[in-house]
Amino acid sequence: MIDGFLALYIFMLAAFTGYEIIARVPVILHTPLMSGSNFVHGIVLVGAMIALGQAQTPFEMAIGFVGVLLGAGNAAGGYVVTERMLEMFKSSKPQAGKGSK
Amino acid sequence: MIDGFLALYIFMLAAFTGYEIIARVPVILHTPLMSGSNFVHGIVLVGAMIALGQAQTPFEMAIGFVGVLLGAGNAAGGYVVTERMLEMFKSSKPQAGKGSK
Amino acid sequence: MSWLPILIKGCYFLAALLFILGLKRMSSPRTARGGIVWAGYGMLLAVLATFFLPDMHNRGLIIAAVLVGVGAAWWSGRRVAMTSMPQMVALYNGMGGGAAAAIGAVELIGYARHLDPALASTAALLSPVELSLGVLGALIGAVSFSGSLIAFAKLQGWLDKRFVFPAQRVVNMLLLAAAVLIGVLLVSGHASLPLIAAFFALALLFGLMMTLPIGGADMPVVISLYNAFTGLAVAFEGFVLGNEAMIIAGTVVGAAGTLLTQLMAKAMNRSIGNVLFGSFGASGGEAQAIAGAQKPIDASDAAVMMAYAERVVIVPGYGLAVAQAQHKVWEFAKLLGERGVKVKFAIHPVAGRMPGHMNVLLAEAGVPYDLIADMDDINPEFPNVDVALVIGANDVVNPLAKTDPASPIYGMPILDVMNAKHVIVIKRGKGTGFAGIENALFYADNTRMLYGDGQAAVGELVTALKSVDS
Amino acid sequence: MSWLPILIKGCYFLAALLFILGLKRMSSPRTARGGIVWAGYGMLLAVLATFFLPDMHNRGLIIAAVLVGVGAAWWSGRRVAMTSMPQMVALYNGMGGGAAAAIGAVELIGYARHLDPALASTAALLSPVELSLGVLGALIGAVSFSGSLIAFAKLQGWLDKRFVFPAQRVVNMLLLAAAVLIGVLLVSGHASLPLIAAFFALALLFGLMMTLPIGGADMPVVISLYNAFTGLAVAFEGFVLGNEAMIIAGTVVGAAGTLLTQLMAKAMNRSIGNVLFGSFGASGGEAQAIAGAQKPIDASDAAVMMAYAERVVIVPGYGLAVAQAQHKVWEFAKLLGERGVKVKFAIHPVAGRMPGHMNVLLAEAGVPYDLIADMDDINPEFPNVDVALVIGANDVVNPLAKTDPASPIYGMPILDVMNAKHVIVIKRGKGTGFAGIENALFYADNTRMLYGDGQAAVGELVTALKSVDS
Ligand SMILES: NC(=O)c1ccc[n+]([C@@H]2O[C@H](COP(=O)([O-])OP(=O)(O)OC[C@H]3O[C@@H](n4cnc5c(N)ncnc54)[C@H](OP(=O)(O)O)[C@@H]3O)[C@@H](O)[C@H]2O)c1
Ligand SMILES: NC(=O)c1ccc[n+]([C@@H]2O[C@H](COP(=O)([O-])OP(=O)(O)OC[C@H]3O[C@@H](n4cnc5c(N)ncnc54)[C@H](OP(=O)(O)O)[C@@H]3O)[C@@H](O)[C@H]2O)c1
Repeated sequence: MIDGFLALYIFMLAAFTGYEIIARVPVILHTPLMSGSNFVHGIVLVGAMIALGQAQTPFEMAIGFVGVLLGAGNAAGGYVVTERMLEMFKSSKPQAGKGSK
Repeated sequence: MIDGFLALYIFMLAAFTGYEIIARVPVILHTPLMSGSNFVHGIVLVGAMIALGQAQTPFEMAIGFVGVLLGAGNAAGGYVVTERMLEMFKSSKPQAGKGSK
Repeated sequence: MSWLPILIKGCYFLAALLFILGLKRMSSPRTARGGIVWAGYGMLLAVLATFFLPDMHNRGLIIAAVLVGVGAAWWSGRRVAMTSMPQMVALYNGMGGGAAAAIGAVELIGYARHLDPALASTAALLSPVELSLGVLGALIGAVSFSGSLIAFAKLQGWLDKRFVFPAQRVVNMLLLAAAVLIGVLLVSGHASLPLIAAFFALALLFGLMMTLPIGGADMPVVISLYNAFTGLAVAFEGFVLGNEAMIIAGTVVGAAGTLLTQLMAKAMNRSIGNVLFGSFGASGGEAQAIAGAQKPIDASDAAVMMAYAERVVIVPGYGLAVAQAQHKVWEFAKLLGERGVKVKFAIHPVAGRMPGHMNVLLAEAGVPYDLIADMDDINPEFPNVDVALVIGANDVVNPLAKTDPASPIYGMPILDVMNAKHVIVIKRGKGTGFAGIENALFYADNTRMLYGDGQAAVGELVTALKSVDS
Repeated sequence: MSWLPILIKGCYFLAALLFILGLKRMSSPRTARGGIVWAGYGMLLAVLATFFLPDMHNRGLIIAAVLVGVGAAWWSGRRVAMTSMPQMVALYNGMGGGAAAAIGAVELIGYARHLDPALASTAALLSPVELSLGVLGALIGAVSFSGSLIAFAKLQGWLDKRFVFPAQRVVNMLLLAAAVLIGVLLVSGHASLPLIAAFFALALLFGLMMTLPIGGADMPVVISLYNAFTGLAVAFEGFVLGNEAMIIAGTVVGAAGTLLTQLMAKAMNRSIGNVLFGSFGASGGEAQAIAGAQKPIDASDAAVMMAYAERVVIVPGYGLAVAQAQHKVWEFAKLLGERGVKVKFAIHPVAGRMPGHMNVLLAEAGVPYDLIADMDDINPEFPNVDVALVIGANDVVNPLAKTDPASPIYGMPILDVMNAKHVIVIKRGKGTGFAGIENALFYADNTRMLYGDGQAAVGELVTALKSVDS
């Protein structure tokens, strides 16, 4: 249980943090950034685990199960896709003289 | 009374916010920024007021009084000085044709 | 508090910190890779810690669900083609929204059960604030879920037609109003299974109906918006569960996604409202007539022109993605480089169908990112460029955006390709771009058209270039 | 919760929001003025709300103290000269640190009173975490208080000598260790009035001793550091009082101040540790001998040179501040502008004695900020500049920073004034700058020296320029 005002403060500060951090990302990284932030809300998996962990009736358990499944998909899929994209970004500096600069 | 972990979260997020916001300020504004952030911690005045408001012995009251005095000085002085500096920053755009560009 | 709960809370704190630091590292291509890895460790930590929470039942079910979910997503994410990234992001995002909705559903059902006096248990009821945020989060999550699935289907090409009928907006608004109304009932002590079911049905339906009329090419903006939605939903459900890591991660994504959506819409010179509800291209007004004819060129002439140029700038667009021509283009650029020609790539922020789309494709082909120039940096340089090679780009190089106030893209910033000394355009024929309008560049005196599929045409250029004496 | 506490909490929330938004607006000269006003409204709101807190006693005393404090600070802040800004900031910052220390003292004394079994009251005791943070905040606040006052005195010229004795660092460390030790005693249940008094005495003494050996010219870095300290102290005391607005505002300033301090130290090519403990300039090594002689010029020749130049760049330094020459310089620049000469100002990040010092002075004189160029922007342009007019700058234009590894300023980025076609330097004589070293620029072939006090010399230039035919 979190006091409402404290939650409001955390909410406000997190919003500023998110906004400021993203405002500096160059266009070149916008696609990986979108999928990276998509990965970050995969933390919903934790919430779904808690919900399933507290579920009592079979119906609740079924919904909780679907929730965990979806949450796990969000987290894992978001990670793989982002990592694959970012892996490809290379500078020409290390292999100097080879490129067409 | 604030739960320790919540305070830690607020602390972390506020630090990020402060860092990110200031990281974008151009050098031209560093002096007013220094005095502006100096003004912002003038919020200590509120704390000093609370402390004096709760003080019970004359000795505590005396220290609380000094605290409020100093806090009020921080807030008021920081504001005046910052405002005076920022007031002076002008663009040449509105008075075009007058300057030496 | 004993040490275990403190340790778990500490793990959540660390996870939140790693998420933020990870996103921060994504602000530069040099550190971005490390950023996602950091965030990944944070996720791992949070998930592991959750297993040790007290009062966790159904551990077996949880592990099974996690394994299946991770396995399926990992497998699909590993093998999808780079060109399909937008729809995969939509899919994973929808899953997150669905998970948030499921959390809300479990909480609501549990709440309804406790309301029933016959079954009343000792468990604490949710406070009104928690209940309201839980319902709101479930609503947003459900909309993001069904909406993202439609976006996925559209980008995958499964749903080509725009689904439009009269009074659509009114119907949609009524759907939303009904969902909100039931939500208010739920919060005000009337929670029951049928009502909860109706609530989710309406929310899902609204997400569906809301997304169906939007054109496939607008989907990236919509996905980015739903990404922000899911973030918000996660934050709200985090509040219900008292989990600060969820609140923070969700809110950070909510804010970041909102900003990204705005940046995308702005780069397309449209408002978010216009994307969601607008009828793009129906702005009326008479388009400027374009005088002249398109002048073709063949691959060998084009290759010679570039072989003896000093500076060549390559401008890729959506057609590059369609033709999967990125590898061929890089091969061609390297050949030019070996001849001493200075080659750069110029990328418009909304070239392709999602922001940074072209950057990802070129990176896949191995183009180093320091050969890639932003619009603002390259535009002043075009007058000194000998040949600008446009490959499958159209709207982002259309000078009408500057000159024709009646054009639907009027005011959109463009790459000033027309200022280059010579322009060569590769496209299949006279097809229009996303905006569906004519392009004055193709009729300019210094422009030559090299017709053909992107990959094939660049292949011809490569062959031709190899046979030019050096 | 009844409505009044909620309303008060809402006011605090709004205040924190306004502080952050205000600081954000300070990132551009166009919005900065509005930013401080927003933050000011936030402060007003928070202070007013505090009066309505339940359990507030001594309201009369509070009002009296606020009125006196605000009155005195307002009056002094209004009339201080722009050149004295650094020390005023130090003074106000010290007051904030003192206030934080006072809060800690009141809390500690109250806590000690409750420990006494004879007087034990029903009031809740502080938790160990609160107590520790309270003591830490008090320590930091007290150090910032006495340290800032010394900084003020040094900048005001009241304490010219550096106060150095053998084994100084050891003594200082012992002082700090003693203060921390007593702090630990206080926290572990041994709070008593004498111990509290000893704690504050030691903390204040440490701040004093720590700051005394630092040279006056290093003070801005130190002030910025103490600014961050005060922020931290405020955040910690806010935690003790359960006041989130204080926690947030304090932490934001703590982080911002730390970053600013780093930026300043970096621009001077030194580490923060070196500023605090280092012996600047004693780096040993033999300085490069400089060949040649300084070649003087008189005001009328200099005026003619600039009158017929195409581009003139004016480089102000600390001497401009000493001579208060900013108004005259702007008058001169406008006269040149009227003749068609393109005039710009180039400002080094650490010109003067605090970051942005020159910007504030030029702004005071009315120079529009878009005529002012950053180091990175102007450096590549110097080869195209006909005359660079250096006014009271020395270290920031010293080419030895690039060429002489033995120089104490080696590695500091400088303004590449020596690349201009002609250089005119205004200074009073052969005095050295802050770093106390020779300057190769003054002996360069294309440099001419115009000796004299900054204001007087520019005044002569103005007179001479008016008599040049246009
Ligand atoms: N990036 C984003 O975030 C985003 C999101 C949504 C919408 N948009 C919009 O998308 C547009 C992007 O502009 P753009 O210039 O990149 O693309 P475009 O305007 O959509 O033009 C693509 C061009 O490529 C050609 N083409 C298609 N397939 C090809 C192939 N296989 N080989 C060779 N050429 C091919 C087409 O002409 P032919 O048919 O004659 O070959 C077409 O003219 C902008 O209007 C933007 O607003 C962008
Ligand atoms: N900005 C900051 O944050 C900061 C903080 C701490 C230290 N510093 C240090 O301060 C230095 C700043 O460099 P700077 O080039 O601005 O100044 P500087 O190196 O201190 O040189 C100032 C020059 O101005 C001349 N001068 C003094 N009074 C004058 C007057 N009334 N009229 C005309 N000339 C006068 C002096 O020569 P004469 O005696 O011959 O006239 C002196 O050579 C750097 O070394 C920097 O690291 C900066």
